Amino acid sequence: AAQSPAAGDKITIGVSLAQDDNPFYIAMLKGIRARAQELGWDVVSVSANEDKLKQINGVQDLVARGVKGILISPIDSVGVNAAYDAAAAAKIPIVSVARGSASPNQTIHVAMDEKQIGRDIAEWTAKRLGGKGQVAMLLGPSGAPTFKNLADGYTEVMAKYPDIKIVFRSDGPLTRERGVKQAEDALVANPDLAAIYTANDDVALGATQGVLAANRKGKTIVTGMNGVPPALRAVKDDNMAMTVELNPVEWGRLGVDVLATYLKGDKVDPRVFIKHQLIDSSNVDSKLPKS
Amino acid sequence: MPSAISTERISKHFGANRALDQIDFDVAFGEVHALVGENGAGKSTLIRILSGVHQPDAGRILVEGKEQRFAGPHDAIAAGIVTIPQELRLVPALSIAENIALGDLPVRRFGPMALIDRGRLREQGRAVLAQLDFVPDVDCPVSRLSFAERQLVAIGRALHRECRIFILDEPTAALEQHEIERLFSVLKRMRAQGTAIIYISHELDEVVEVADRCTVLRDGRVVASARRGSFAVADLISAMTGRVQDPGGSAPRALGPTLLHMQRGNDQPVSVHAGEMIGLAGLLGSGTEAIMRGLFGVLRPDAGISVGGEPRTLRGPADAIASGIGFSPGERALGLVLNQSVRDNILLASLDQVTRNFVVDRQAGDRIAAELIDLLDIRPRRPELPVRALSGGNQQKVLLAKWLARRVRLLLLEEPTQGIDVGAKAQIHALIRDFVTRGGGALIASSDLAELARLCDAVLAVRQGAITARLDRTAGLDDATLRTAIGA
Amino acid sequence: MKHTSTLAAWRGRLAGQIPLISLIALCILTALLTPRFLSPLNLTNILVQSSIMAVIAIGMTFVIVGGGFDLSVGSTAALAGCVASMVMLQTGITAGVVAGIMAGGAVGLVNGLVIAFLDVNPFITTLGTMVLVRGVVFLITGGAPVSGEYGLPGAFVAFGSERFLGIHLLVWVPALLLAILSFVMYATPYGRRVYATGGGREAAYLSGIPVRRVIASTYVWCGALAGLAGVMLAARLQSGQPTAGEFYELTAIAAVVLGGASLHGGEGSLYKSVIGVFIMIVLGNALNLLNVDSYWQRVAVGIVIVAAAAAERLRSRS
Amino acid sequence: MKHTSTLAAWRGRLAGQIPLISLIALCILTALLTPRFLSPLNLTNILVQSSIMAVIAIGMTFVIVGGGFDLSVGSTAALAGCVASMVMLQTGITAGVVAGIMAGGAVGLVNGLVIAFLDVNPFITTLGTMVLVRGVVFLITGGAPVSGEYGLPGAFVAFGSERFLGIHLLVWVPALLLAILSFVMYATPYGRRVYATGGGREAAYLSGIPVRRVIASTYVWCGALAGLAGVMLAARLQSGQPTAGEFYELTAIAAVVLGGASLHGGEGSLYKSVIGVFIMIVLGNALNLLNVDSYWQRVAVGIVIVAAAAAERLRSRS
Ligand SMILES: Nc1ncnc2c1ncn2[C@@H]1O[C@H](COP(=O)(O)OP(=O)(O)OP(=O)(O)O)[C@@H](O)[C@H]1O
Ligand SMILES: Nc1ncnc2c1ncn2[C@@H]1O[C@H](COP(=O)(O)OP(=O)(O)OP(=O)(O)O)[C@@H](O)[C@H]1O
Ligand SMILES: [Mg+2]
Ligand SMILES: [Mg+2]
Repeated sequence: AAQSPAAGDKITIGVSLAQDDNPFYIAMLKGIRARAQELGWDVVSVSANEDKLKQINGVQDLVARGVKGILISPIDSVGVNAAYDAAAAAKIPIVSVARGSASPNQTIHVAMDEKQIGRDIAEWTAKRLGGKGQVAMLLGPSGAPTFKNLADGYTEVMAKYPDIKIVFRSDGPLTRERGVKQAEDALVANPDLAAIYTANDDVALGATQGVLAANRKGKTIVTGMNGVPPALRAVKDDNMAMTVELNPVEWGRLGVDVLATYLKGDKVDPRVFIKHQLIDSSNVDSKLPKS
Repeated sequence: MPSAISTERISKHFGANRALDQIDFDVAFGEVHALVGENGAGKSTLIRILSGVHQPDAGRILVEGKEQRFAGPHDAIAAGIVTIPQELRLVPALSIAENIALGDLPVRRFGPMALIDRGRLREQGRAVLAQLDFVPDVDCPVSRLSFAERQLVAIGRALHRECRIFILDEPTAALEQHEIERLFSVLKRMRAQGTAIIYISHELDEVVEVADRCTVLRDGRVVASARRGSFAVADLISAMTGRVQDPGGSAPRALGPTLLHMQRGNDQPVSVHAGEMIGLAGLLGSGTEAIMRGLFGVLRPDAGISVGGEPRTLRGPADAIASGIGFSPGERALGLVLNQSVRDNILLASLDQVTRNFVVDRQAGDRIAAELIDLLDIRPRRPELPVRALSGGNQQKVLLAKWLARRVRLLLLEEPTQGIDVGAKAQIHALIRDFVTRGGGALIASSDLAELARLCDAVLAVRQGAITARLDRTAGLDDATLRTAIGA
Repeated sequence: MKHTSTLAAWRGRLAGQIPLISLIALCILTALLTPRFLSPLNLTNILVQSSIMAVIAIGMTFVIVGGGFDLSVGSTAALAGCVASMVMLQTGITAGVVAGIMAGGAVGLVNGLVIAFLDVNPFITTLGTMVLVRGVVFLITGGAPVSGEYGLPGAFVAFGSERFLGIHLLVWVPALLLAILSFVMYATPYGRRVYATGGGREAAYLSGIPVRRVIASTYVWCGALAGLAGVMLAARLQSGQPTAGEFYELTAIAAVVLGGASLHGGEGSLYKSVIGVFIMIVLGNALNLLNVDSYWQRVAVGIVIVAAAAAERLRSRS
Repeated sequence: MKHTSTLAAWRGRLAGQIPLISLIALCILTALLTPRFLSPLNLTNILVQSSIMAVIAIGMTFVIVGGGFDLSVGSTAALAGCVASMVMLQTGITAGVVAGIMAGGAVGLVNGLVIAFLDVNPFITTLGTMVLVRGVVFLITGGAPVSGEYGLPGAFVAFGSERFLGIHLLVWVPALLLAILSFVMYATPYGRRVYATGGGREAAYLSGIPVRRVIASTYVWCGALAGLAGVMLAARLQSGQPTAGEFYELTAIAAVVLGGASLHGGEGSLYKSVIGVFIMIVLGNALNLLNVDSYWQRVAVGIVIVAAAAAERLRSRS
């Protein structure tokens, strides 16, 4: 059961994100901190850097520190169950943000519908290609469920188009550098590539450079995901065809609000979804920062 | 009765270099068979084959008449052969006792489990070293021992193993007379017990004293073999070198200005003039090493040093070298970059001298290297060969060549003729004399007192870290006086 | 005379314990800054957090004392965890655990044979197997975590959280290993051969020690223990994780070196390597408790690693 | 007699070129399997993809020949890229490039001083700076890529894609460095001192070589070149990327060792290290062109690394 905080007693919440060097999570943490400050809460954040054991250790440290609630984006849906167990043992609510967990001790999951996003990207791409062409997929890190779900949604839809062929798949870290190299090689192996799917905007931005270098601008389209500012600009400049805006800042704020509601003792659904939006040349202007 | 071990037409090549050519060699139980020859004659190579380190290209090894193939040292050890290799091979981080028992640790058995018996380990170590009159703390790691002490440990390790065939490759190179005598008495006892012994040394007096038989190798071939009584030092030399030795006379030299002066506390001063050779004699652990290293700036000396009449603080070897001092350490591995070529090693200390416009002048370097290889008769005459492929004696010459290339005025030499054959030893003595005659000075630390007595103008005796006496040639100098002076 | 030598001996003994002293200093400092550090919960956390890395570091110590190097332990742990989970779901817990450890030992054997008998550089060999084994893990798992329809067997998962005599089972494993294997390293001829081979391969070889077999054996130890660590990790992660164990190799080597082992071989002890693991884990724990920003944490970890190593060097200087 | 010795000499010369032979074999095999490998576009890609790692490997060769080891090059490259980008956005391209290289050199100097003058183990020191520098990069960038409102200056970004005499500018950099620095290593007293120090530190010291300064200098080279590589990377990625350069250290060391350098120091050459880089890059490129599954790619990379290293060993055996 949730404890309602005594008035005047400053609440400290703990945060354990999957990475601390990824713009997506950096923005999310910003949102969390901003919302917490508005509520007069303190935030203690520990990092995991995609190391499951480190995430469990970090959550244990948060519990030892006596936080009142935990926001976590679990690296793996099963692998960090021990972190949820540790929180539950100390009767501390633990809310998953973005990535989710299969643990029975997960209090709430503030989620995105990953499969659906993958499907939406695929539908958009298929429409743009006119239902035929060769496609390369630059996936996320192997084993991470989010990127697996995205890719599964994508391939599920593409399977319905007999003239669309996925000719190249590679997994790896979400860096711009990898995007350049893999796109270059994919374009040598398949000079007629019509589209490159990427698991995230950083990879996408790299891939656009590979496309430019191979003189395929306009002939090979690149799709991204996350909607970070440089990607929006690339969409505006027509270097990238499309990205998905998730607004991680909002996500962080939502996570804090959900936790606040729970701590007040109000009822919250075990699964709360955040909206996503496809951004392409048609709507990018409204998203760009006004200058 | 068959020979303890014998070889039939053993040959061995290293690349295009023929180290051994159809060697027939044998030793009987209860016999000491000495093996002599110039540096690079192939002695160590033959030993390495007998101890399983190298495999011969052709020929057979027979142990007690039965053919044996050694895939590695363990096979040779299993056949009862124990070797003290020329290059000491100890494990520096392990204790003296563990090094002695290495490969054959005393254990207590508990069913299937074997545990080391530490008490027995220490006892064995102490007992075996006591035979050599060496009583260290056997728990001390070998890394803290001096080179000569390590040589005793290496001998101790070999003595520790029960063996029927015992091979010693230059075991006495860094040893004092006293330890050598102890070793000989051990060898004599082993011979009496029927052990077959192969003994390699460049000290032909030792050979004549201890050997029942002596075989001479030259250029990888057996050139002579004789029984006790039918060979003398001179015969051995002429068989080894193919020529008759001329005893190098020492021309009188004029003393020049003082090159080096050091005064520590109440000690005798160390002072070396141009044209002078000064010896430094002391027992094991008496501190000659520390004095040499202090003079070269490696250890901070606690005394005023002046070079060429001016006081100097030597903050490191670079300072010492800049003041015209060169140092060749007793342990060759410390003075040579083993995987670099002979040429690069010779030029190591004189890179700035052969540099023109920031670039090493290759031709000048090659010329200097070639000259020195000629002068010192370094063999094989291939400047591009890595130093590790040279025989021990030739490595020693490279060490000297390095400082001759640099044209230093003062040489600090530790054991300069360690492991060097008689011919080469005379050559090196002549080289040092020549160096000194041309206005250089030399300070020589050696465990070979006879060498010091023959060579030096004066010898400083070192006892327990202090220089206690100076013995001048004019007052008569021989190894007996020296021995008394250092307290042996 | 007597007096100074006792003093010197004491100084020497202290200098030999610099890793321990560093650890204690770190603990005292943290305890002063936050009282929560010494809470029973936190101390338990530290023990549990150290347990898996300690098992790996013990294996790594064998390799490093023997004069080698192993970068493949992280991948090997992942392989073992996944193999154990897969076998366990089919056949049972014991079979799974054994299969995991054996998979680790097999990787170690390959490393050992290539390094000892083909004389290939250990760095490059184990870098190769590190990449290769990770590929194999992804191939057999398809890149997805292994936990079956209904999770791994309950008794196995419980192993990741239950206690015996108040101490987590996960902590008993390295404790027992440390006791037994320290004995092996110190008191058996095999252990001394490992030291001799690492400290002077030539000398060991000339003494008839089968140096190649000894070297190969150290990699088998290391692989098998990395395998055991992988099984423990699977229990703790309640699944076989194909991506587990990244960067473990560097952490383990750092711990062993912090514990005073020489990367040239022949020096080091299991117990000190475990101290090295504690230094790394306590440091991370302290920075978390003190709510140090994760970027500053990296800076602090970097400085402490170098400082601890520098302190350890003072020993050989004094 | 004459005959056999020429033959032996030839064999020796061939054996010294095993890395090159491995590379050529790899290229021929790939070209047979897919004609696209030899297309001008692909060959250009390979050169460009190799260029940055080649610059790092050249610096790493200095350190390894000098008897050391540097794990911090990846973080250093990231630092330099971000510093260069930040300075460039404020002050101008030249200032940015200089600042990036100097940031790298500064990291190298710290490594060098700690390793050479405090005698701390290079592995642990550079592991420490690897973590520390990464922390600093995140601190100064806030973890976000640096590219300003309107991107990095066009002339700088162009450097990442333009050509001179048909060859990418990025490729000219390692080519020129290789020519100049090979000369430094072979023909200058400094270069010979690096080899001597790495091959026998004690002997070099006793020959008057200032070994500590020489060792420290190798790390400065390595840091500054990693910095230059980071700047090139920023041009190629059109931004300073705080996460760039992960695993560069292992790739660079692997390349240097594949090129035949000894991790014990005193052996190795810049040109062969670059061959080692090509082996690694061509391998990845070939597997991509052949559309090998990315899991199998790992297996193949692991096997080829070990095989190439084993082939290189044959030299010392024969
Ligand atoms: N590993 C090796 N590689 C190449 N050549 C070698 C090797 N070992 C020995 N040689 C060569 O073989 C020949 C015989 O060397 P060996 O060491 O047997 O001489 P030695 O008689 O023991 O000399 P010394 O009295 O100087 O010790 C020499 O020419 C030497 O250069
Ligand atoms: N220090 C060394 N000096 C010279 N050669 C060596 C040395 N170390 C190893 N070797 C080479 O290694 C080979 C055999 O090595 P080693 O004796 O270590 O094998 P082993 O472990 O005893 O194997 P086994 O007992 O199965 O034969 C020898 O032929 C030898 O050439
Ligand atoms: Mg010899
Ligand atoms: Mg063998």
